[in-house]
Amino acid sequence: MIAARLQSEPFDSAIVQAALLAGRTDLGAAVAFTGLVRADEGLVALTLEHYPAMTLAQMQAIAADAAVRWPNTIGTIIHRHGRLLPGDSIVLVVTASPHRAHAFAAAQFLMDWLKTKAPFWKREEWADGTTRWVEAKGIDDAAAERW
Amino acid sequence: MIAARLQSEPFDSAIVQAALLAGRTDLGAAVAFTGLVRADEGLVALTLEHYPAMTLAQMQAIAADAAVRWPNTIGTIIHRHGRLLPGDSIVLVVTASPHRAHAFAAAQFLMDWLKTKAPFWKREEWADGTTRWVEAKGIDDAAAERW
Amino acid sequence: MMQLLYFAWVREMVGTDSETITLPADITTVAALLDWLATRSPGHAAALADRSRIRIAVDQGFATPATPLNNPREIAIFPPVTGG
Amino acid sequence: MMQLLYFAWVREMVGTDSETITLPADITTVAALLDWLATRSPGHAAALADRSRIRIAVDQGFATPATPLNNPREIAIFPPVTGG
Repeated sequence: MIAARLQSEPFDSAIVQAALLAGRTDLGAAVAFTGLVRADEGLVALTLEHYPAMTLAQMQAIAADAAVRWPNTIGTIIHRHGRLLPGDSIVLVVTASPHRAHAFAAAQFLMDWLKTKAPFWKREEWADGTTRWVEAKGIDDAAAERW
Repeated sequence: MIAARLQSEPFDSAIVQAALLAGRTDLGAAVAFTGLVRADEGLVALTLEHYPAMTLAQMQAIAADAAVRWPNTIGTIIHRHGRLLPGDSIVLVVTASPHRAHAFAAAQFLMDWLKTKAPFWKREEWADGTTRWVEAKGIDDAAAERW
Repeated sequence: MMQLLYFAWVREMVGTDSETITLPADITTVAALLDWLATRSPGHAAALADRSRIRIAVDQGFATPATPLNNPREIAIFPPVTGG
Repeated sequence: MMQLLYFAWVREMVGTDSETITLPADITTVAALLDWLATRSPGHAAALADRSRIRIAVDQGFATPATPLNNPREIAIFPPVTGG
């Protein structure tokens, strides 16, 4: 089971990981990936727009796909929306598995698919008052293609 | 810079990750890998023996190697020794990088090398009173060979 | 009657986040819908000018230009996603 | 005079975690050292019987059977590592 959550509030990765591992005795490996707002020179804020009716459903579909590919792996994915500041956390992917290779692979798969399949759009606000929509990166498509 | 620590005490991955990220503004991705004692049926405890004069030096050499391979990546690795119980954490590898591919790669590299190059030996204690030294796995050697 | 939704810079260029339309009977694919929408206003035309930068969801599932339209209730038009 | 260190089941089979020895002058490689050590006791012989399961560090750096011995201060003998 890989659960998905969509929220504007911050998350605490330690609490999420502890909740995921609680009561399980067969897990030898946990991977927690955190995506952060990089404080690129002059960046004031990042706003994540999303598609309310579709985004969580898409996250759940990606999670279900990962759970089929790695049946022994459990996880939680959390994606924030709204206005975030440099250094803030954007996304959390926690996976846990009997063996580390599966925990790493599932976490990378989930991140690659969140980057290319979850309907979020990032708008940057700069110190000079301009705003800019972040362009999708070919490298993210390439990363998602490998699965 | 990737720091290495060897200790018998538990660690708090959230505190380690927060310390790693503190004061840095160029990091978009953090990966925290935790290795845990799996509660295999009948396992009472796991004791990690190490080679005091060599183990920390070897961990530092592995960390320095990773820092050369991924120059933008920072990290902290912590390996415990002594007697641990099912569910206890054994090892922590936290990496952070401007981009997620490097953070994931460095964390996997560090784990593969800790598994095959750091002088630790695990002895299992079972409920029937027997003890058994864990055998090295060919799959770990294969994982380390890919780098 | 169906709902059109716009996100990110598509929303900004079209000038609204949603509109309710009646789909003409001869619009039977996503590609035909985009061609028709591009005639509705200069904003629509500008937003849809470069189709390589446009992504579509029909009833909340990703679609392609060739996707047929069978009484959709909701079509969303947006740039390539940039979450994560 | 040099120090030999044993770890894990090598330590248990040899029956001690360390011993101080004087290296015979004709022992000039790791492989020769292992052959010579195996003659010291039944425990040594048993521990070193399957060389494929033995790993060596000379002065705290990993070594191979072919590694030459140039006045080492410390040689450790142990099974393949199982940390992480």
